[in-house]
This record gives sequence, structure tokens and C-alpha cells, in this order.
Amino acid sequence: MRWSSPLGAVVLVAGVLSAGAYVVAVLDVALGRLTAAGHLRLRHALRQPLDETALLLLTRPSRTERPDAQAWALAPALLGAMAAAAVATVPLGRGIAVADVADGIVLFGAAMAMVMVAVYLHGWSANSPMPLLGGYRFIALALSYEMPLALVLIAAALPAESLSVGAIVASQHDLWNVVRQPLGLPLYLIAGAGLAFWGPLDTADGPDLAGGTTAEVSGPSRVAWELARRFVLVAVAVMGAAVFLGGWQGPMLPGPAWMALKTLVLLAGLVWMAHRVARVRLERFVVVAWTVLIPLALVDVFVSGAIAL
Amino acid sequence: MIRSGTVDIAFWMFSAGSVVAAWLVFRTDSMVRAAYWLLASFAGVGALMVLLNARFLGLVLVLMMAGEMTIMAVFMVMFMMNPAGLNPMTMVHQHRTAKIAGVFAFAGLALVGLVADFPDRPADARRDPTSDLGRELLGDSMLVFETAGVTLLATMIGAIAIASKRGRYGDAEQGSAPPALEEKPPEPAGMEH
Amino acid sequence: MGLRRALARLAAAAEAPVFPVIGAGGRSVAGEIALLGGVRVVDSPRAANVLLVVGGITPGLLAPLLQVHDQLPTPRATVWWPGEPVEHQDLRTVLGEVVVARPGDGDTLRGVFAELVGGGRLSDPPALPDDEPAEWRGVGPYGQGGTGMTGGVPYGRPLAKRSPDPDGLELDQLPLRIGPMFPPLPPGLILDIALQGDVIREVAVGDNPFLGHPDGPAPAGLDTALFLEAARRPQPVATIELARARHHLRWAAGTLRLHGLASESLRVLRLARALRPEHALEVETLARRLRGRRSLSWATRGVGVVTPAQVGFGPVARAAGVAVDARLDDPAYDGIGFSPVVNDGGDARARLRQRLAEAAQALDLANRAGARVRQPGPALEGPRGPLSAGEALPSAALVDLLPRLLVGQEWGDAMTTVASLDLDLEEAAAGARAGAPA
Amino acid sequence: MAAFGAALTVVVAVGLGVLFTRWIGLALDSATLTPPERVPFLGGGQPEVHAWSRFHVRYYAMALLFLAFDMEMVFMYPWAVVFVEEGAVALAEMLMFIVILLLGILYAWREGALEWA
Repeated sequence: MRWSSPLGAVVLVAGVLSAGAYVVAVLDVALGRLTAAGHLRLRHALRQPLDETALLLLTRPSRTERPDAQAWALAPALLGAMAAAAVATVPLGRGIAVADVADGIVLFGAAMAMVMVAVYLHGWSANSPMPLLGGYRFIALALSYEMPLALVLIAAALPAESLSVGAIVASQHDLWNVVRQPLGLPLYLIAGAGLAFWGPLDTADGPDLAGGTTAEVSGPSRVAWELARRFVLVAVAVMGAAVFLGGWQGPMLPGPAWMALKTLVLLAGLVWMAHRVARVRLERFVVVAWTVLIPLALVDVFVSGAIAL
Repeated sequence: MIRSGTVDIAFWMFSAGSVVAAWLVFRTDSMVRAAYWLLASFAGVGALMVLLNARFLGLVLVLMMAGEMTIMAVFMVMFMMNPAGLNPMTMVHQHRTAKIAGVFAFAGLALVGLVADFPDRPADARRDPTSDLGRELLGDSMLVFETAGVTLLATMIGAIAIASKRGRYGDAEQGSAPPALEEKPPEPAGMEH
Repeated sequence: MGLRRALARLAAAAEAPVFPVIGAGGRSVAGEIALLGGVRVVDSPRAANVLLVVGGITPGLLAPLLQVHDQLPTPRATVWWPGEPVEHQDLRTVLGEVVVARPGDGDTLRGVFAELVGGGRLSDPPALPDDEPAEWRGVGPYGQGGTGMTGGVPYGRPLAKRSPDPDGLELDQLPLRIGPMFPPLPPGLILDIALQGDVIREVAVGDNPFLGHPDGPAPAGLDTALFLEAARRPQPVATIELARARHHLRWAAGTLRLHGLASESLRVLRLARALRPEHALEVETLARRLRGRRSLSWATRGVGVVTPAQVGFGPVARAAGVAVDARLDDPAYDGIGFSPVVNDGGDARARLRQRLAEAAQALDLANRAGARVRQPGPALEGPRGPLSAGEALPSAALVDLLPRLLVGQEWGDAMTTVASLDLDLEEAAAGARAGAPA
Repeated sequence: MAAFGAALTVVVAVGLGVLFTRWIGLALDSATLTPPERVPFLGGGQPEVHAWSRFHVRYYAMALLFLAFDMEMVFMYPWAVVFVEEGAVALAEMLMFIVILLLGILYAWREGALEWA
């Protein structure tokens, strides 16, 4: 099957996203239980996400008094679709890419910029105070992480002399970017956690807002939203594996296996972070993002540039 | 390579989509919807640019507009009464002026399209427009590029100076006269240092 | 329908999503809900299928309870752990299908959930009548209920009004009545908040739903019941200190959950449930670990500063650097090396550190006290402050502090601040009664 | 162009897929909700007014700063492509550009514009 044929592309991307989302859910349950009780039951962790999804599908979706129903329905679809666009730009093995276009990281950036639209719409549409606050919080977060996110990807593009993700992967043939640009991956993961409003950066859907943008969402709509959000997390991990961990390159194993392994490592790291690091205080994070993260990302660009010359 | 027929269909679909979305900007009562219809329209234009092989510009248009339209939505919600359009209203004012201006603008642009003699210099489709752009920025347009930096700095400082009430030395309005928009007695200036 | 049956089979094995509502006397069991097997506590009724009512429902809690009940999506069921004594409203008379169970009985809860999902049990019908909030259909030029740009009640509610702000922009202020069943806030706390953007402009504490009942809250139902008992009867010091440690750990679990560390919070709850004096080292380690957690410090540093002038008792004052503790004047604590733990700063971070350190110290004291018995007489230092007969209980003074503390805070900071004070509205109600002249 | 076509297909397909999840639920249960069931959750109370309002965004100065920075970032993409080819000139030029813009952040930070208004 050709991966850029319509059917092949959909099968590949939807498969990666679904498998990744399931893995995230399993890891989340497993790590949660490990933290809470000190042991884990693998069977339970494997079943739990499926059971919960089934329950939500049987539960009636709620509605508020006068919501913007279309925008409310659109938000998770847009979020999931943008994650798909992001994954499409990444080659998952030698020659296995849906859209490894010449401007790959720009396409990724554009898709990830739309995440802000989706989350804001999700918060706004319910016409309810808690989701509204969640939506507005996400904008503050997004405006803060977007710059470091773009900058570390640009830094990775310097040695590759191309904006294509495939070229960036190829440029790491001798040395992975995680070593060559040590600032890149940590900054990228912080921004990535923000993108998926995950763990410490889950200010939009946090418990202090009784669930934030999801406070009025129940049943299948909740499935859609949580699924789409995990899709974004998977997209972040896939892109991170390609740009910083050498992508599909590696000895012995075939390319896709390396890619899966590296993605898994990043996903596990992100899930671990969610169980380990407390939620940030947004006001403080915004200041730190502008005065520390952005300058650090710029330093990353220049150091990477100087090394690439 | 996709057959040109598909590209043609995509072109017309995106064009029509952009126009319809742009029209919907004025048909909705909600500021958020208006902003995001405009974003949809821009995204359609971005897709057209991608189809015309200006891939970088097309994608960057979407990338920037997603952030910009969100900020616009946020500001519109902040300052418009009835921002969600719970009470119906009209987004179009001064109908006569608007109609005349619209007709003239359309006629003018159409005329240019029909009459102008466009240069026929097809670029090599294999060239990468992004790197051409980069070379241009670092070559002949270097001054333009650096001027843009200074302009953006001026924009940032200006925006903050105007928007932020809290300044380094305390309240920015302290000691300044209020704007002469309303009839207000002038506040005694310089009471505190 | 095959799909539905297949989904139902899977769903019956899921953890039951429970939205707990804590009524009178329910605080002492509330900490156990999250630890029940096969049960998951959720943040919003929209995410739950089971409404779990713990304790008695006072008149002030009834209307909010019915509202929250209806906000649960179908299929939904209500389980009630009434506790002793059943002196309040009988829930079964207002909500048709209520399953009454012994407090802490997770099996019945699971059973109800499984039946509900399996189709053996009908979903609860709405409790409130099918009424619009305001007459609006057909009113106004488009039948939307409004007039002009901002007038009328479009779709049943008016639009928010503008109000000045120190920032200089006169934008809308949302008048919100939050509580008494809002999970980030302590059960029963009602805050009338004027919210401008995400910053709180005005706060008033609403009527305490635990007040107004003829008998008032029963002291036996308070989560500090053991301490109140000890103020009147001889009680081993070790028992008192163990209860103190448990109280602080349960509070810490709630705080961790609020800050996004749900799994860590469960671990602390688990420790609190089976707490024995031998766990001193474990609690010590936990206190040190959480103290070293940068992210937690970062989220709480400088938030909700309480000065010693505002509160002069209990852990809140000690977190602000005042070494005040009723145990200093208590002969029962002589000679076992007690000296109060003190932190400085008086912010939410200091209070977190303070309570964790006090929990560790309490276990240490419990070990050293041996069989020593405390005799009633002097004021007893409870987990929130001194308890002495005839005087207001500590929560009352802390609740009064809220308006001044919260104004000007961002929403998340406000929730952090309220949580960091460890309020109990029921205790505040009991204290108000005790403090009132006879 | 084929790659963009494939990307668009994927976007549409996954978007529809997520929408489909909602549809499953609606197909299983389409009963109507009573007004009390639709009241926004505030912990038991009813909201007095619609949540949709002139929302005071506390970070508006930062949002304005972002607009300028977003623009700057766009220049860096084409720069990155030709960077190695152009060498030290490119590095120096971008350094100048960035330093100018960092002054903007410095100014904003000094004015307290990044904090909640």
C-alpha cells in the first residue's frame, strides 16, 4: 500500500493516533496505580480505558442552557484533525510518510497553532463560567509556549538545511539532536505538554475549575475530547521522536519499530511527568515562559546554528 | 503527482469556501464565530497559496492567523457589548456607503484583472520558494528585514505603553490628564510623586 | 441492539464515576470514598453516573443537592450514606430512587452502578420540575427573550453588567454563587463572587448551610469529633496525636488533588487510613519529599498570605511564624519534648509544609507519649486550632477571613488559598452556636 | 502536492472520525433534557447571568507582545533553510534581529506587562 494514497494515509495516521492514545491511557492508569498503591495490575490497566470509554458512550451527552452547539461539536473534531495533520508530516520509517513536505515543521506549527482555536472554542461554546475560564486560560498558556515550540524546531532545522521533517531525521544520522542540541528536547517537551494541556500544564481542564473546559461535557462528547487531546499528545511525541531522537534511524530493528520505541519513551516521560509534577500557577508560568523559555530557545537556535556552521 | 483536474477542483472548492466563510463573518452575531469564520476564510486562502506552489506562505498564513484571529476574538469579546450575539444584531452598518464602496472596489479589482498585462515568467516548479525567500532576506532585502525588526520593536513598546496601565513606576495614568472624550473635571495632577 | 449490549458489558466493569456530596456529619467518611475499590471520584457532576450523598442533608443543602442531581447525565443513580443519627431530611422523600447504604459500603455502590449500566435499574428521573429559569419564549423581537443589544432575558438569563476595575477597563462582572457542592471548595462553603475576567473582585461568604437547623450540627459528626471528645474526657495522648496526623494527611491529600497530583493524593489517603504510630518514618519521608517538590512550592509560594495579626491560632498562625500552641500549656505534653513547629511566610506553601511537619511531629509525639493520658481542663490544640468549651471553634474565624484574602486573586490562586486554610463549615456552624451567648 | 492532498484527506478523515464518536452517543440516546438538567455547574447554584460577557482578559498586554513575536518567528523559517549556505552572515544578521526583539521582551518584563493586569 502506498502511504500517500488516500486509504493508506488514513489507515497509517489513524492507526498511529489510536494506538498511541490507547498506550497513553494504559500508561496513565498503570502509573497512577503505581504511584497510589505501589503496585500495578497490568490486566486492569489494559482494560480500564476500554471500559471507561464504553461507559461514556452509553452516557447521555449533556447540554447547557444556550450553548454554541455547532462550535462545541466542532472543537474536539478540530483538535483531533490537527493532531492528524501533525502526525502526517512525520516519516515513520524509511519512505513511510504521508506528507513529508518540504515545509514540514511549518505545517506542524500551523496545525498546532489551531489547537488554540479548538480549546478556546471548547471552553467558550458551553456558555458556562468554568469552561469559559478554562478556555481563556489556555490562550494565555498557548501564547506562552508557542514561541519556544517553533524556535526549537527551527533550531533542529538548521543542520538539516531544510524544514522537512524527513530531512531533519536524516541530518541526525551521525548524532541525534538530543545530544547535539541539549536544550531542544526539554523545551520541546514543556511546550508539548502545554499543547496537549497535559499534566503540570493542564490549566485549561484542571480540578480547580471542576474540570475546566470539560466541566459541562459528558458522555460521548467527553470521549471525543479526551481522545482528541491524547491524539495531540501522541502527535507531540511522534514529532519529538523524529526531530530529537533520530526518528526511524537505529541499528538492527526496522525503522518503524525504532520510531515506535522512541515515541513510547517520550509518551512514558510525559505521562510520568503528569503524575509527578504539580500543576503550574499560570500567571507565574507566563512570566517564566517569556523571560526564561523564549530566551533559552533563542540561545538554542544560536548555539545550534554555530555548531552547524 | 496529482492530476491537474484534482488541483482545479480543489482550487475552486477552496475559493468558494473562502468567499462563503468571508460572507459568514458578517452574517453571524457572535464575535467568536465572526473571528473564526474569518480564520476559515484565511485558511482557504492559505490552501490556495499552497496550490499555487507558494507552500511556505500558505502554511505560514494559517499558522499566524490561528493565533491572530484568536487574539482578535478575545479582544472583540472584551470590548463589544453582547459579544455572543444572544440578542440578534447586525454586523453591517452604513449600508449605502458600504454598497457603493463594495461595488467600486469589485469593479476596480475586476478591471485590473481583465485589463492588466500580467508578466508571463513561469518559475521553475522544482525550485524551493522557501530557500529563495531566505536568500532574499539575507541578500538584497536585508535592510528591509532589519527594518522590520526595529518596526516590530517599536510596535511592541508602543502596544505595551498604550495598553498596560501598570507601569514600572506605578500607575501609568497617575499625573496624566484623562482623554478628552467625556466631560470630566480634570484630576489634580502631581498630587503624589 | 447488539452494540449497546456489548458496550454495557464493558461498561459494567468500569470504575464507577462518583460525584460525592458531603452533608452534615459526612466529613469523617469523605476521605474514604476515593479509596473504595472500583470507584473513581470526579470533579464535575457531568462526569459522574452515581451521586453519592454522605451524611445528613440540611435544609440549606437540599435545593443545591437537587440541582446537582439533575446535572448528572443519565443513566444516573443516587446512593445515600446517611450515617448516624438520621435527624435530617429523608432523601427518599425528595429523590425517588435512593439506595441507602451504610457509610463506607462500597459494595452496594458498585452493585447499584453495575445494575444501572447493565439495564437492571432505571436511571433516576430529574428531581426538579421541567421549568424554564425565566419566561422568555416568544418575548422580544425574535422571540429570544431579549430586547435591544443587552436588555431582557435572552434564553432565560440577563446579560452581565459592567463594573469598574482597578485596571481602568470597565468590563463585565459575572456575579457567581459558587457552592456548596463545588469540589475545589470545602463542602458547604458558599461564596458569592463577583468575577471580572479570571480575577475575583468581590467576595461574600454565603449562608452556612449547616446553620439554621434547630439542633445545629452534632459535634459527634465533625471530623474533629475525637478532639472535642478529648476536651471533655480523659484521652490517651497517643490517640489524640494519631488523629491529628491523620487529619493533616487527609487535608494534604485534598491539596495534592487540587494541584493535579491525584495519584499522589490517593497514596497519602491510603497512608492516612491505616495510620499507626509506627508510620512516623514514612510520614517524615513524605513530608520531606513533598517539601522538596519544586513544582508544588512554585504553585503555592506567595499565594494567600495570612499575617499573624489576622489569625493568631493553630497551624495557620504557626505557618506565619508565631509559636502559639495550646499544647505548650498542657501538662499532658510536659516532658515528652514538645515544641511547636513553625514556618515563615504565612502563604499556602508555608501552610502545606506546616501541616506535613505537624503530622510527622504528631506521630513522633504519639510514640513518645506511651500510655500517657491527657486530662480535660486546659484548652486542647485541635488540628485547626485550640478547642475549649464555650468558645468559638477555629473554622468560624477562618471563614470570616475569606473575603479579605480572596479579593484581587486569580481564580486558581483563590482555590489554592481556600484549600490551604482547611475549613470545615460544619465546625464553623457548631462553633458559631457554641460561641453564641446562651 | 500529492502529499498535501494526503494530509488533507487525513485531516478530514480523523476529524470526521472524532465527530462520529459523538454520533454514536446521540444514536443511543436522544432524549431531551429539562431546563434544570441544562443549568451550568456552579456547585449547586444557578447562574444569575449568561457566562458569555465582555471577559476581562488579564494578559492582554502579553497577547499584543505575542502578535509582534509571531511575525518575527515567520522570518526565521526561511532563514533556517539557507543558514548553513550563507554562513556567518546569516548568524550575525539574525542575532541582530533577535537582540532587537529581545529588547521588546525586556521592556515588557520591566513594565510588568507579562503579569495579570
